[in-house]
Amino acid sequence: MLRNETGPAAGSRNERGQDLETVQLISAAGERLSHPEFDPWVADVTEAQLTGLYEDMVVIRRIDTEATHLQRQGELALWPPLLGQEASQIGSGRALREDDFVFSSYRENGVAYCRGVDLTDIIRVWRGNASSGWDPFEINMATPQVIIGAQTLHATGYAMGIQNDGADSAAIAYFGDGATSQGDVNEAMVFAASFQAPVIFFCQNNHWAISEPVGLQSHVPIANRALGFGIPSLRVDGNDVLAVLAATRIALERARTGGGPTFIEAVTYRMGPHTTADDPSRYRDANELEDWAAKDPIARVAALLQSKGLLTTELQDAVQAKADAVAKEMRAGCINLPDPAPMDVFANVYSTPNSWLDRQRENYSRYLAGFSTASEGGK
Amino acid sequence: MLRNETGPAAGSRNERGQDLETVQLISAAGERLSHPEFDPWVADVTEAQLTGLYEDMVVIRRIDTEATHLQRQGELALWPPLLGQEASQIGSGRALREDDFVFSSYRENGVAYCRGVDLTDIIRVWRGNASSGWDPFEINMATPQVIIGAQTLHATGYAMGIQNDGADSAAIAYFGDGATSQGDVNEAMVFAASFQAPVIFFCQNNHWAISEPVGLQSHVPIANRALGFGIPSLRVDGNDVLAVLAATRIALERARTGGGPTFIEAVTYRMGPHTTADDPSRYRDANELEDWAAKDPIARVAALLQSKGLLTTELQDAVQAKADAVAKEMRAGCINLPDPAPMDVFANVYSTPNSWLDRQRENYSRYLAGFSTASEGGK
Amino acid sequence: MSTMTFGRAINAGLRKAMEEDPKVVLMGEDIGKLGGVFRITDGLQKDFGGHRVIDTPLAESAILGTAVGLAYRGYRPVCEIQFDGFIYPAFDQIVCQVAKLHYRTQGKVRMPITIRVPFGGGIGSPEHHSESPEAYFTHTSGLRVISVSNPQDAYTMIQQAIASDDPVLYFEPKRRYHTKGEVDESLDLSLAPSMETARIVTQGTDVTLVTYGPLVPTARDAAVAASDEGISVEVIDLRSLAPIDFAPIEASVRKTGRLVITHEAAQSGGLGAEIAASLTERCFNYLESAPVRVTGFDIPYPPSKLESHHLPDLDRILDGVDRAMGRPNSLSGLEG
Amino acid sequence: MSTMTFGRAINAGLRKAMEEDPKVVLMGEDIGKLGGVFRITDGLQKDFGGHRVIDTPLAESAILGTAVGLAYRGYRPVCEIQFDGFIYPAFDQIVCQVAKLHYRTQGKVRMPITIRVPFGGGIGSPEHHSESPEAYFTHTSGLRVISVSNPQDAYTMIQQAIASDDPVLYFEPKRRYHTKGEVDESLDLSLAPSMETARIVTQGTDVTLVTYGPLVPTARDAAVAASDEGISVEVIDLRSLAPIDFAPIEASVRKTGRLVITHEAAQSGGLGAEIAASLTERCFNYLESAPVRVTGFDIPYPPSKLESHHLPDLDRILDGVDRAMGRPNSLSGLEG
Ligand SMILES: Cc1ncc(C[n+]2csc(CCOP(=O)(O)OP(=O)(O)O)c2C)c(N)n1
Ligand SMILES: Cc1ncc(C[n+]2csc(CCOP(=O)(O)OP(=O)(O)O)c2C)c(N)n1
Ligand SMILES: [Mg+2]
Ligand SMILES: [Mg+2]
Repeated sequence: MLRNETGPAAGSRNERGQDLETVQLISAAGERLSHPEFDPWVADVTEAQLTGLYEDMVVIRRIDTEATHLQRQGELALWPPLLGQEASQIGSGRALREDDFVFSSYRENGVAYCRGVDLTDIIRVWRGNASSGWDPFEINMATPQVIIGAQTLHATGYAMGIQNDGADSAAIAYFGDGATSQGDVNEAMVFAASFQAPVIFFCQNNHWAISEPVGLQSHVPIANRALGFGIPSLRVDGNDVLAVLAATRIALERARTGGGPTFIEAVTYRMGPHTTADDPSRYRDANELEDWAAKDPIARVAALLQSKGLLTTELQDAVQAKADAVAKEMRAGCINLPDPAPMDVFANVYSTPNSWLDRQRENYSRYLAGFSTASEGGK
Repeated sequence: MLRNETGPAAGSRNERGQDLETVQLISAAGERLSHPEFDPWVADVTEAQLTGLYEDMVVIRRIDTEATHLQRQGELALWPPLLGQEASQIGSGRALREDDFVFSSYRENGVAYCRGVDLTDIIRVWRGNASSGWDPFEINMATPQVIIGAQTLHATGYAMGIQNDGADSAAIAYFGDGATSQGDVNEAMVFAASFQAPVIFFCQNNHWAISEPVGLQSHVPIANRALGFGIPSLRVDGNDVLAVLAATRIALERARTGGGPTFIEAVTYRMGPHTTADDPSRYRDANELEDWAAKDPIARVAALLQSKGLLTTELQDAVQAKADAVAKEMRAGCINLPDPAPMDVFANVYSTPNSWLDRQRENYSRYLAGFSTASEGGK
Repeated sequence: MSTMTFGRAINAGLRKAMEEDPKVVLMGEDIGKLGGVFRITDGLQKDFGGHRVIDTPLAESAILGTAVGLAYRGYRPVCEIQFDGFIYPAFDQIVCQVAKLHYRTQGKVRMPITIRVPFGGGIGSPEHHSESPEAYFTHTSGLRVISVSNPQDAYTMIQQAIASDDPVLYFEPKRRYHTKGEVDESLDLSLAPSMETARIVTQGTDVTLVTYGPLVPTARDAAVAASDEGISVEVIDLRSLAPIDFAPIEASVRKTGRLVITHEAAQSGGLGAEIAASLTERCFNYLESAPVRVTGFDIPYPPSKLESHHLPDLDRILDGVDRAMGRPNSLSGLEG
Repeated sequence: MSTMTFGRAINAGLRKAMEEDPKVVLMGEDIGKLGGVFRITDGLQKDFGGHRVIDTPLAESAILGTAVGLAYRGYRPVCEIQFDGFIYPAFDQIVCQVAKLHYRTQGKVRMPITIRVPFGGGIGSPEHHSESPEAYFTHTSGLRVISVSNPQDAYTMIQQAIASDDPVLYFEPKRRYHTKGEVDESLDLSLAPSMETARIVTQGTDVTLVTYGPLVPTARDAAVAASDEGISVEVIDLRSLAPIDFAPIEASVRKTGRLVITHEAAQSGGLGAEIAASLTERCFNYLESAPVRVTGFDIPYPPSKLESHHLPDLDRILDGVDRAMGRPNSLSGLEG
């Protein structure tokens, strides 16, 4: 009774989140669905480009599988698989312009691929060679963020900088469903809305934060969250590469034309473990996996291509060859990666000399040198 | 064009916040307005009770004025006035039951009054005698929180405890418009929604956070914020004591009956400075003050009482006498407050002995003793 | 007596505390079905229910902030921080609320909150997963800070921490979770040594070696190695990091005249500085050489292939012992 | 040369930095029209516009987090934290991002962020408005920490901090904002002493007295008072708290053989411990007595009517000097 009585005042429509449609342009079976608002944003996608998106997804899945193997073989310490999230990462990653800037979490290796990252750079961190793999300014993508949600503020600040510079590029923050509970992510929305910064909040709702189901973080659709901050929100099928592409383009266009921030919830699913160290059988139902397997992001594009007569054997072979080549390159890069030198431990803490650290560096260098000189072995 | 195109998907209705009505039961001119959803919640308010609310508001304004005087006279170091927010504080404070628990900021001295706080206890902090004034368990109200927003989490945790205990009381968190930008406040809503905790988020939007207008924190109504967390929200005229009373009762009833959290935005105005140390003339327009003076929360109840023939000279005299007595009691309590003893500086850091602190205490005690014994004055 | 791993001992201690006091609740990320990423809370949600073993949304400030509210309500929350490097979002609630509420309310409100923090390095993890943030908390008045180094202490001290009416940071050396040891589960808590006392691990006469948590076994090994070289090292496990039980260290240093302190945290401003300064204050006339610190460097925690160059190990500790002894074969440069 | 208050000197330094580099932006709560609660940014928004003097929403983590993003974009953000006690919500961004990004990215990303923190007590304020949190930051690798004690340093060092490619915590002793002093605004920054150097305030031969920020004038007064008693005190203003410029302190202690350190922050784990430990390491054979710490107590900052009992003052510093001198008239108990 109470709920009804206070219904309208309490904005019950949003409370239940019924407003926000989950936009789909390709059904799970691979049919191209029409959507009057989203269609125009992908009307220019040629058959070659669609094939390209397919290839991208196959390649990053292959990268992911290869990295998982490398981890099992002891070549990587850890790996956070993106299996199942290929459409979210390729659809959004391919929408970006070179001068846009990406701030991601640890799971967006597919986005890094779109940015043109060197394949060896992807695994440096996970092999334990470095705290990060690439030069952010070379591919306009910050290195992976481990502190959940922290990068959303970085993206917002970067976007404030774009605005100050009068540029028409955008910043995009990638984060998970779990991250939406962090203060930082919410503060980022406050700042983005207040300054109307050209930033996109791209949330991959993969239904899990390690062992916690998304329902623990929010019992209303995550896309609703942004509305309360005055940020327009889009909810798309995150396993539908076209829908994701369209949504990201909508958001980018808004950002480039002074329209401020946009929130995108890409509804997808983490098909693998949280990381290779995780054992999902402890907390999730095998049925759930099966349901989502039927919504596979790659299979549906394959079906769509098939229906258009584009999924030829040549294409499949070519895509497979590309994926294998990429995987091979990454594996070689990984295995041949030289170990860092001991004294690297002191490098780059500061950009100018620091007396405390210099002293420690000198002492440790003398200490290490002692081992080689004291060859008869004092200890 | 962009905005239109993505309109429905972006939930434009909420983006603009048009859904949320600002409920009023007493107009600025003192007419009793009818409101089908809110009226039942104040139908039981007798004339005597209405008069009581009027008295309460006069008394806390008097307390506020007296404290401001005490500050000017050097008896208090600082005072955060509540001038203009009497209806928000009395309307909500009087809705509470004894076993509900309040977590407030520094400005809710009117709520403390409702809880039956000892008047001297109100000013202990502001005189510099203590870090807080009262025993929270005696009046079921935590002592004022200075860290903006932190108390919203405490209220949520307390409410989780109520829930675990199977009790039917509620926790209520008071905070300002500025506080809504803090991560803590947003995380509190995440937890409250997730656990459906019996907590009320009571936001006094007094339009300013020191020198910052509310528009800097949010360009949509603050009440919208909660909807995105799946928390029902009410927006009321915060200068209307009946509307605030009704909203708080609605929220309390929901909390007591397992309905979870509610957010209330009480739209009011900080008529005074942020604190006695602040100079609002540096940042705000005198016209704004004038506009709000016309919406005074006490004047409108006086007008309503007048229209009902209740605002007799006897009543006015009695109320004034009560207010004066209260002010006098507080002033006396303040001025007669003994200074804390030097060694109190060490008291209550821990609840059991701590060797580090014990040593410092002993040393300092010996040091102080030295001054009296070394009377010929080594130094 | 039973043999169990370090991790299992904490689990058993938590279980005991929950059985004995219905007001004890556990809170944290993934502590329910999963049993935590280290399985420390394994099985507890199943046995005590979701209202006592609370899987929280992903927000550390909220975990601590709601724990404060639960403490107001009479509960004794035990919060798990998933990894050391994730405690900082909760820093404000810990430093401004948990630590200060008892003082603020003049003793009216107690904060019997235990904060469990798996800490330290050596497990080959990426950034933020191997930190030693204890000095931030030992410098925060109002908190108690302890660290455990063996299964028996892990078992008893988690219970003592929970029983404490003051807030306690409980630092678990994560790289020792799989170490096995004897645990007497029948031990009467009130008879067990207080969590505030230090413990002499190995007796010695030449050098006092002070440490805690993950480096206690390393220090013990170093003492054995040193004895081969004829140096007798007295190893002390601090157990309590704030306050530190200085009396036994003082007694030891008065005997040995030499002090070495080792910890994983960065040297500058680390706990070693406090120990060196305090012992110098207390035993200046007994010291034969300056206290020596063997610590992590002043760097962010390095990538795992370099962590062995950051973490003090047996050799670096022995080098420190040499320095304290003023031995000419010391490999590193003498300070000053 | 012009005479100006401490606060005005910071304002002038900020203005100069903004004039010289269009990438310098100020961010914080109430720093625009109001000019900050201490008026340090007075007039700057009017002159440079809202895009360079940014009034931010009320969220410290976001202030620092967006500053990180701005730094990525090539800006040099100067963030004002309104009061010392409000820095903790930003702790995670400072410790995990600002401090570590240069290391994390192997030098690719610089974080030329300045964090201005009005700090310390003595102004009669309620809780959270008088804290001395510097030791949390001096223990954080990747940060530089400085504190200023006079208008000239305030003016030059804020510019040096902003010019630094590393992140700098700039601690302003708020109770000295109204102190006046001579400021040479024409001083060439590159000729001014580096912000990393300590400064000898008063020369002396018997005791070395080290301090920084708000207690520098107090220490100077103590040196004068001590000289009346025939004790010659050398006062050193650290200026840089991380890294500390140990060379001049070392030289001084080798001369005096005695060291007193004073700061407002709590003793245990405070910066004094690091100074005592480091100087003992560097000058053990020159020390005539243990380094003495005269500090705030291990308590939350007390209510203002008690703050004079918490803050070191001239008498307590003199008492510390007496202790270092081993003088029998010392009022407090000798340690150890
Ligand atoms: C501040 C912080 N707290 C906890 C963690 C540990 N942690 C790593 S990933 C993760 C779950 C994140 O879930 P989500 O945001 O949904 O992203 P996903 O892993 O699903 O991509 C947690 C809790 C962390 N990295 N940072
Ligand atoms: C974490 C934190 N940051 C900054 C401050 C300084 N401060 C005190 S009150 C205030 C404004 C609060 O505004 P609002 O939440 O609207 O409450 P109001 O004062 O209007 O009642 C600020 C910025 C603080 N107390 N805590
Ligand atoms: Mg997820
Ligand atoms: Mg306000």
